[in-house]
Amino acid sequence: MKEMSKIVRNVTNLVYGFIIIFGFYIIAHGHLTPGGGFQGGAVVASAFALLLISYGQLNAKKFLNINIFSLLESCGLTMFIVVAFLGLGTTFFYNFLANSGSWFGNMVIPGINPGDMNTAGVLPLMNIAVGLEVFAGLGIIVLLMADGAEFTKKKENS
Amino acid sequence: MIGNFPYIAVIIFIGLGIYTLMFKRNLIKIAIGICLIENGVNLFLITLGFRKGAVAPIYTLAPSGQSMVLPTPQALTLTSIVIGIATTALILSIAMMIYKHYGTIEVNEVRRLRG
Amino acid sequence: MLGLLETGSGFWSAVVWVILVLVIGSIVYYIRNKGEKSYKKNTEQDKPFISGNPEKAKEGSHISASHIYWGFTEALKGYYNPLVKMHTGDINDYSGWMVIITVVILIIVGVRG
Amino acid sequence: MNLSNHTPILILAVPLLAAFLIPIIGKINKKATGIFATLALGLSLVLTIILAVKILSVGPQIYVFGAKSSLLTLPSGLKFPIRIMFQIDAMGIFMGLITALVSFLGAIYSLAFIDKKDGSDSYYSLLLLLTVSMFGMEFTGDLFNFFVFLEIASMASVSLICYRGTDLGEPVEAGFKYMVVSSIAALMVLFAIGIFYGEYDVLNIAAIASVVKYSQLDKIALGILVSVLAMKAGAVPMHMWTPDAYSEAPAPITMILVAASQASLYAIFRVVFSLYNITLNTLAVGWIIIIFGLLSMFIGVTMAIIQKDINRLMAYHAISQTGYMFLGVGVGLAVLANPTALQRYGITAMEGGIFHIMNHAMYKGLLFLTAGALFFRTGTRNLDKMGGLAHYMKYTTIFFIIGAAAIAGLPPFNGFASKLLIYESVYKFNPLLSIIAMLVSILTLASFVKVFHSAFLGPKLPQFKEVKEVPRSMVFAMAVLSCIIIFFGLFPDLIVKNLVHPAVMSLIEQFKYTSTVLGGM
Repeated sequence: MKEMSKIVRNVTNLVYGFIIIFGFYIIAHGHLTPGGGFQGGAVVASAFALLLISYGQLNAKKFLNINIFSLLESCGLTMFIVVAFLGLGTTFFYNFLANSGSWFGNMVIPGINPGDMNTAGVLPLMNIAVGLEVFAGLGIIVLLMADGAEFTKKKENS
Repeated sequence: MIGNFPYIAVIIFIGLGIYTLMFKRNLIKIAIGICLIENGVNLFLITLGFRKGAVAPIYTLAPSGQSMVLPTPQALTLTSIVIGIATTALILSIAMMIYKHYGTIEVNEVRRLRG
Repeated sequence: MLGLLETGSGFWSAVVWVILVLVIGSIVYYIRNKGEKSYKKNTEQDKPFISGNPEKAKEGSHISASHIYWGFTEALKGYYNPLVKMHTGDINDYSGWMVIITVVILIIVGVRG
Repeated sequence: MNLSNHTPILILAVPLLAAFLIPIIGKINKKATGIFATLALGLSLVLTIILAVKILSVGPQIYVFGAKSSLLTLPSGLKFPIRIMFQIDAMGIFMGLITALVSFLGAIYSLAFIDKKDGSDSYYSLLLLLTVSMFGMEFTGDLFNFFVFLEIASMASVSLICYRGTDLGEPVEAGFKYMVVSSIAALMVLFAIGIFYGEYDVLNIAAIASVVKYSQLDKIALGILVSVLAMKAGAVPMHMWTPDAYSEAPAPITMILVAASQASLYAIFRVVFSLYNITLNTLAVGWIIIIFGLLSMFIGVTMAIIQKDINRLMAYHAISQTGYMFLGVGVGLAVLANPTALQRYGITAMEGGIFHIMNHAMYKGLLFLTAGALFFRTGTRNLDKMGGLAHYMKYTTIFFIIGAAAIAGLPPFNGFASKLLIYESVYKFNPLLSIIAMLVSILTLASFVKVFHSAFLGPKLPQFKEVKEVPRSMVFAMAVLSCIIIFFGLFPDLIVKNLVHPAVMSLIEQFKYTSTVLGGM
């Protein structure tokens, strides 16, 4: 994959940060609004895909590192399962933070209201873990598939 | 009657998917066939969750006099979509590796294992 | 008794079977010892007798797998040829068989209730 | 916090945590990953045994995720089983024991078998994930989680089948075929689950079982579930993926794949016995399963005789042995509505079929491991190119003889015990079935005589001068399986009385299964 024209690269430079921020917004508000870990992670990964196609895979490899992605993926998964383990006082996956008054522990107000970020117990934590895992995982998939596409193109030309 | 249209769409989706799997002789098209079946099944699940006049399950307590749909089918569909993405990515990357080793993605030629 | 497995119309005990094998084996061994005493190892008695022909070289005498049961497969050619042809290794056929069997089962279940 | 209440989930959670930690460990030390995975699976095996003792002495166990009770009580007083839960009865833990044992031994075998090249850490991650998903399929109490675990199992096993795909084309082809087959199967299962949900508004197996009516929609769901799960279990004529996948996967993975397809077999039994039970026309469905069994037995074994690839040959035998399980349990299902026949031979037939699942996992695992040992040292799977290997690999030869005798049903090995149970009880149902089963057993012996002669016997061949016995960890895994086979063969009554009979009864007595969950309703 070759790098694309200067226009595309400049536009990418302008928007990719916003896409990533939007993705993290979806992840962080997963317990209040539509969306969550997977959806937000997919949005973040789409920013990486944009970088990849506009800069070309060789240039993109300089700032998108598969090793770091795979480390992030493992961290996200481990965080998810550790949060699940922490609920083991009652049962696995038990929402031990909800309504406890500590982190994300506020009571949910019944009725129609703008929503409180500080509620829902372990759900935001799990959303963050899943989001981390998904954007790293999809990033790896995109990068590896770009490698594969490069290989098949070489094979066709030869 | 109009409420049954989604089910007809489901049948069409799944039928097209199975047709693709049985008669299209290209590995990428087979992957597309699996995606079609998956979309059909997802549509089926989400249609099952429909209740006439009910509101979306976003309130802590339902407004009085109105029923709220059960969020289970939506959760099922989301899970199934996530799984579907993983499946599709895996199938496509395997098709890529087949192209790398065999130099083709025609079904006729990808059958060294038989008998 | 230990190892007694009821099968509905009888029983099976592997322990008894092993004891029986040991007993019969020792009797057989005893009879075998009563046999010809003039046999000696590493003499001409060890050589196989192939109608007086010389023995072949060891390396060439191994029968490889595709020659075993040649007669069996040859006799059942009418059964094997279509069966092998059925295993096309074609991914379309794999899903085709699934659809056929599903339809057949649905018909049976639908008709027989 | 009382950990003993949490054994059902710890069996899954410990390997799952290990699977996620392994990539991080692999960054620090590549060699530690295998040992770490083995330790996690060992812990999970110990927990499974503890849980099995508890279940067999106390009764079925329920484990609810994320809440104290499985039932949601509505303000109107209506109770509703809505939570995700594990429901483990004697049958589930029977399959769980097989899974735990097989995957633990597979991990030990892999320590020497899998070379420490790039990606060996993801190998162990995927192996652990495959184990977790198999446990999940066997333990879960609701249908949707069954689908999720089925998909995880197929993805993990596809990636493992393709493990050697960086250098070779065939493993990738086998992986593609398996992936297509298992995605269709999983999606069709999801479709059937959707039918159940649309009809009864619940996903819990016990809750559906208590209200199932066997209407037209239920019949469609039954047909789809039975046929696609039979495909995943490798029943003829939907068996064609089996030889491809089993022959191309690394040997320890093949052993675990056998157990994974038995998890699908378990799912069929769960559906027809626990979900529908006597509401369905047991004779018709029983005969469908018996026909699957007959076809699998006969076509599997006859195709095996003409194979030249040792792994493909054994894969066809795996199909053929699956037929015995279908036959035994199918006869049990066919007479389910008839209490006298069920008492007279139905239960025995099912005992034979269920016992055969465990025996098959053990001896087929052993045989695949010996085939892997041959491949490890000679670098070929073609029987035509082998010969005289008994001169060099004495332990492997002994293990192969044990495995071959067990699969052919020679006394005193375990295969004989379960096959005898099947023959004698099926004979009372229909003598012809029993005769075919015996014929298949003879043909099995014949084809293993072929393998034994062409691979192990014969003069020393010059090209195998360098061949020596396999490393110690591989010998250890095979030795454990051989000891289990001999133990099961010598004392089959212990296993049948303590493990198999409770499993069969938990399948037959649907009421016990539903009342475990819905007891408070």
